[in-house]
Amino acid sequence: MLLEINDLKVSYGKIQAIKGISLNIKAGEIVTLVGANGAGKTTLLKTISGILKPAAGVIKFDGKDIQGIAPHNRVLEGLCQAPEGRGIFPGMTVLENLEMGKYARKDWKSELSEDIERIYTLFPRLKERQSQAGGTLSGGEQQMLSIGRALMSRPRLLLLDEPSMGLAPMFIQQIFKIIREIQSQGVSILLVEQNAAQALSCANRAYILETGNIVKEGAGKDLLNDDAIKKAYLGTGA
Amino acid sequence: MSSIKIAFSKFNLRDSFGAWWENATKKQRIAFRVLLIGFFYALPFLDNPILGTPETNFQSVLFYPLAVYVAMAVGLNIVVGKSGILDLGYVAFFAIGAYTHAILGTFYGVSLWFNIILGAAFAMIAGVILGLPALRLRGDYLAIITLGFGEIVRIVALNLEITGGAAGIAGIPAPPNIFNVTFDVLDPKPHYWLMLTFIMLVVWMYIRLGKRRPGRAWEAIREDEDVAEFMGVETTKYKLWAFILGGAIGGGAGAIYSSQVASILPDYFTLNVSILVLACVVFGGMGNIWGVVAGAILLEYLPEKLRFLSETRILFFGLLMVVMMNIRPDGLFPRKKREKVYDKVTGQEISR
Amino acid sequence: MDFSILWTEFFGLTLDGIVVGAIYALVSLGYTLVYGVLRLINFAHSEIFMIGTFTSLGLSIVFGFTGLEEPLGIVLFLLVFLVMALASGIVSGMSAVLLEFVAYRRLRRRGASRLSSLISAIGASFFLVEFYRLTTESKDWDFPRMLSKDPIFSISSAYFTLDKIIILLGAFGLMFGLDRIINKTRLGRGIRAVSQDEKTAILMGVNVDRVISFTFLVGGVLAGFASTFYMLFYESTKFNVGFLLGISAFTAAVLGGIGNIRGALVGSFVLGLIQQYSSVVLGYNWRDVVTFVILVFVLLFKPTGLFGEALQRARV
Amino acid sequence: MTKLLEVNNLTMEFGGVVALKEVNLHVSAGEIAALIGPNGAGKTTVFNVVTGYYQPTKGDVLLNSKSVLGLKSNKIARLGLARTFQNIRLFGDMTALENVMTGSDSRNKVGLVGSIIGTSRSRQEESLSHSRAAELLNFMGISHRSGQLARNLPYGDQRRLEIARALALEPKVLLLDEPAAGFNPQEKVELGELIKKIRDAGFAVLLIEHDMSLVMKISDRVSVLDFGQKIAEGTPSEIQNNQKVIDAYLGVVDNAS
Repeated sequence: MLLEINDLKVSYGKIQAIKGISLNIKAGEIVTLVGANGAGKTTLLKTISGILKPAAGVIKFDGKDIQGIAPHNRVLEGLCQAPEGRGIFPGMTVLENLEMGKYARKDWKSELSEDIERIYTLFPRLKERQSQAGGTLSGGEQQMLSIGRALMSRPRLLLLDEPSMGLAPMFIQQIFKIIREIQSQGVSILLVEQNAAQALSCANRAYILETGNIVKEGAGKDLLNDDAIKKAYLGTGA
Repeated sequence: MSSIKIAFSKFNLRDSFGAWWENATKKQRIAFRVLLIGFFYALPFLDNPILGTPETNFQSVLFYPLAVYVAMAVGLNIVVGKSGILDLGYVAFFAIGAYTHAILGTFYGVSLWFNIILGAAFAMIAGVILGLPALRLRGDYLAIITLGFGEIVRIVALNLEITGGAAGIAGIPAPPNIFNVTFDVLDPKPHYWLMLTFIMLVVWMYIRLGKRRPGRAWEAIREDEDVAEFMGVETTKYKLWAFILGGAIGGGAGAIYSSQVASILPDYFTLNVSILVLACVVFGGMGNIWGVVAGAILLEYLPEKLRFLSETRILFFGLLMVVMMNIRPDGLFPRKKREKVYDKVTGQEISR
Repeated sequence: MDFSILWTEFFGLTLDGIVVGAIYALVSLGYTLVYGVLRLINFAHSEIFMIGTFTSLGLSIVFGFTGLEEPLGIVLFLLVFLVMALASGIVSGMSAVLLEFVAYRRLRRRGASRLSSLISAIGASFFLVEFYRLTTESKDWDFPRMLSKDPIFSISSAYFTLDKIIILLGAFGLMFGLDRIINKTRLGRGIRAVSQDEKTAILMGVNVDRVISFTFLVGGVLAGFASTFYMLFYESTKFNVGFLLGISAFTAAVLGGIGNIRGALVGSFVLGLIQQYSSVVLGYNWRDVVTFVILVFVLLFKPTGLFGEALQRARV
Repeated sequence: MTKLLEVNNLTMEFGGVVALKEVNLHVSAGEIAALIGPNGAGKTTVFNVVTGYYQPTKGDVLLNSKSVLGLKSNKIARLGLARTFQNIRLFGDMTALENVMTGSDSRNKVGLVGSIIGTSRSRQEESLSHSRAAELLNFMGISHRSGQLARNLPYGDQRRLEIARALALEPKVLLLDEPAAGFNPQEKVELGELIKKIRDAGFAVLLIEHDMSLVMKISDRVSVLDFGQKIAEGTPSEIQNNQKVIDAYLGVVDNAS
C-alpha cells in the first residue's frame, strides 16, 4: 500500500472540513476523489502535503507515518503536488519553474538536463516556451507546467488538484491523456477533480466525497453511471 | 521563556478590577472617580520618598514627562490603538502646537488659552493635508510617510527664521493668573493641573466617542477595513477623523508644553518622541484608554524613579516593544473584549 | 535658490550622485529582498548598516590606524580594506540573521498582524541605536584616511578619486554577485520562489525558515559592505548614521518598486543624483526634506514605484 | 418586474487572464436569483466587481438603472447593495449587536462633534441604530447572541450574523456568497427558509451557492457560469435538465472512455 489514510479529521477553526476519511492507494494506481465544491477534496490534499495539520487520524506513506515530517521535506519522500490554481511562479521562466521541481534535492543540478528533457518529451509545448515567464503562459500551458514541475521531483505519488479547472475542453482531454501516460511510467496518482466524467473514466478506483465524508467507493467506470454522482453534484432533484 | 509567558498571561489587573467595577453600585463608582481625580490633582503635594523621584524635581516630573506623555499617548491611542493606523510621526503635531504658542505667544502676545485651540487647529489642518492623500495607503507605507512627515516638520523648524532655527524660541510666555494661581516656569504645579484637566477632557471625549458611531466605525476599520467599506462605512472619512483628532490632541498638548518649558528648540521634537509615545500605547494596551494611561505613567515614571533607567530607557523601551509584541501583542492591559448584555427590544446595553 | 552652481558643478555632482547611489543601492537591496519574502519593511535594516560602520571603525582602531597621517600604499590598502569589508559584511550579516530570529520569527509563525511585526521591528531598531549610542558615547567617530583622495583624472568638474573608483567597482561587483546568487544558486531560487508564491514553494520542498534566514544574511552582508564603502567615502560615523541613510535607501527601494531588485538599483541612482543636485540648489539643510517629499510623492502617485512591486497580491 | 441590479456585458481580465467574459445578469425586485457554476467559474469575481472592489475591464453595472461603475465600495453599499463573504468576515472583537450596528452606520448622519457633545440628533440616531440592530438579530433568530463577541459565536450563528449585518444596510439587493458552506442538511433547510423569509420581507437576493438542492428549492431563477461565461439561465428545473449545465459540472466524456 503506497498511501494509507485512516480516520482523518481536519478542521478550519470551527468548521470540520473532513469528518473522518479513510482511503488507500496502491502502487501504480490512479485513484480519483470526486465531489462538489466544499466537499473537502482540496483540504485532503493539503493535509497529505502537510500544509494543513489534521485534528486526528493517521497518514502513512509507504508504510511510514509521515505526520512528523515537515511539509517541505515530504517531497523527498516521494510525494509531490501540483496545487489547485497551478501555483506557477509568475516571475520565473518555464525552465526555472521546472528546475524548482528539483529544489528539494541538495544535488538538484545533477541529471537536471535529463529530467528536463523527460518533461519536454511529455509536454513539447513547454520546450517552445522555456524562456518565457511563467505568468505569461495560457491556463492550459500553466497546468502542463505545474504537472511537469511536480514530476521533476520524480515522485512516487503525484497529487493533482483539479488539473482541469478553468481549462477549455480541448486542453482537458489532453491533460487526462497525459495523466494516463504518467501512470504508465510507473507513477501513482491521486487525482482530485470536479470534472467527474473525465476523472472517473481515467481512474482505476474512485471515492466520492460529500461534505467531508466518503459516501461511495468503487472502480472508476462503475461509478460513472451511479446516481450518487449526480446527487453529489446536482442535488437530489436530478 | 514559557514560564515568563505564563506569569505574564496570568497577571491581569484589569480583569480583577473590572469584576469589582461591574459589581459596584453607582455611589461606589462615583466615589471611586472622585477619589481618583482628587488623587491626581493632589499629586504635586505628595512628594514623599515612596512616590517622589529622588534625583529630579517630583513636581516638574509630574508635568514633564508624565502628564505630557499621558496626553500624547491618549491622543495617539485614537489613531494607532482604536483605528489601527500606524503613525510614526506623531511628534509633528506636538511640535506644531508647541511652535504655535511659541510664535504667537512670544511675538504676537496671543494668550495660551487661544493658542491651545489654535495649536490644535493647526495640527488638524496639517493632519488633513497629510492625511487626505496618505490615508489611502497600506499600513506600512503609511507608517513610513508619517515618519517622514515628523522629520520634515522638525527640519523645517530647524531651517526657518520664524522658528528661531536650531536655537529655537526662548521666553515663551505663560498665561495670566486665574483664581490666584500663578503660571510660572519655576512652579510646574499650575501647568500640571492644566495638563491634567486637558487629559481629563480628552479622555471624556474619547469615552463618549467610543460608545457611539465613530468608535464603532474605528473598531470595524481596525478589524477589517475592506469589510467595513463593503458595509457602507466611509473608511477614509473615519480614518481622517481619527488622524486629525489625534493630531489636535497632540497640538493642544504641545501648546501647553511650550508654555511651561518657556523655551523650545527643534531637538525636542525628534523621532524618539514619536517612538516613546508609541511605546506607551503599545505597552499599555492598544485601544484600551486606561491601559494606555497606565502604560504612559509606568513608562515615564519608572525611569525617573529608578535613576539607572533614565540613561538607558530608550534601550529598554526598544527591547520592551520587541518582547511585548512577541509575548503579549495586545499590551499589558489589553483592550476589553468583554461580552455585554443588551435589552432585547431597544438594543441598549444593560449594566449589571 | 542657486542654479548656477548646478551647471558649473554638474559633472562633479553627477559623479558623487552615482557614488552615493551605489551605496544606497547596496542597502536598499536589503529592504527589497526582505520585503519580497516577508512583505515586511525591515525597519531595523538601517541599524544593520550602522553596525557595519562601527565594525570597520573598530578594525581601523585595532589595526592602529587612528590618526593616520600618511595614506597606506595601494596594495596594503586594498588588503586592509578587503579585510574590513569582509568583517563588516560578516558582522552585519550575522546581526541581520539574529535580528530576524529574535524580532520577527515568532510573530511570523503565529501569523501576527503587520502592525505587530512593524512595532517589533521599530523596537529592535531602537534597541540597536541606543545600544550603540551608549557604548560609543554619542560621539562622531572619525575614520582614518587610509587612501589619498587626490584625483586620478577628471572629466570637467568630476574628479575621479581612488575611493570613488573603488566604491563604484566594488558596488557593481557586489550587484553582479547578488544577481548570480539570486538566479543561479539553490537558496537564491528559494528566495525568488518564496517571494512569488510561498505556499507552492513549500510544496516544492523549500524550507521557508531557512530561506528567510538566508535573505536576511544576504541583505545584511550587502549592508555591511556598503558600510565600509560609506566609511571610505565619508570618513565618519555616529550611532544614528543609519537613520537618514536608511530612509534614503528605503526611499530608493520604494521609488523603484519595493520587492523589485532592478527597481531598487535604478531608484538608488536616481535618488543619489536628485539629492546631490537639490543640495546645491536648495542648500544642504533641505536635502533630507527633499528625500522625504520624493518619498511621499512616489507613494501617493505611484504607490508601487517606477517598476511596480515584484508581485501584486490579490485580496479578498 | 423592475430590475434592481443589472450587469451588462461584464468583462474582467486579470493580467491577460479572462475571469469574466461578457456576462449579463440581473436581479428583479422580490426574487431570489442564484448564480452557480463550477469552481473558478468567476462567481465571486462577479460579486467583487458589482460591489466596486474591482474595476471591470468592460461592461456596466446598474443599480436601480443607474451606473455604479467607478464608485467606491461604501458608496455602492449605501446605494443598496450589501454582501456576505464566502469565508466569514465578521468584526471578531465586537459584539454581535455592534457588528449589526456597523452595517447601519451609513444610515446615520451625525458627525464627530455631534457625537462628542451628544446632541439630541445623535442620541436619536444611536437609539434607533440600537433598536434596529436588536430587531434584525431577532429576525435572524439570534437575539440571544446579541451581547456575545462575534468570534465566539457558533459557526452557523456567525453566518446568520453576517446576513443580519448586511441587512442593516437596508439593501435593495442582498448578495449572499455561499451562505450554506459548512452547514449540515438540517441547517441548510433552515437557511433556505430564512432566505425565503428575507425575500418576503422585501429584499431581492442574489445567491452564490454550491449546494444544488438548496439552490433548486429556493431560487426563482438560476444563472450558470462556466469559464467566466454565462452558459445558461432559467428556472431550477430547466437548469437541472440542461445538457450544457450537466456537462459543465460533470465534464464531457470524450471518446477515449
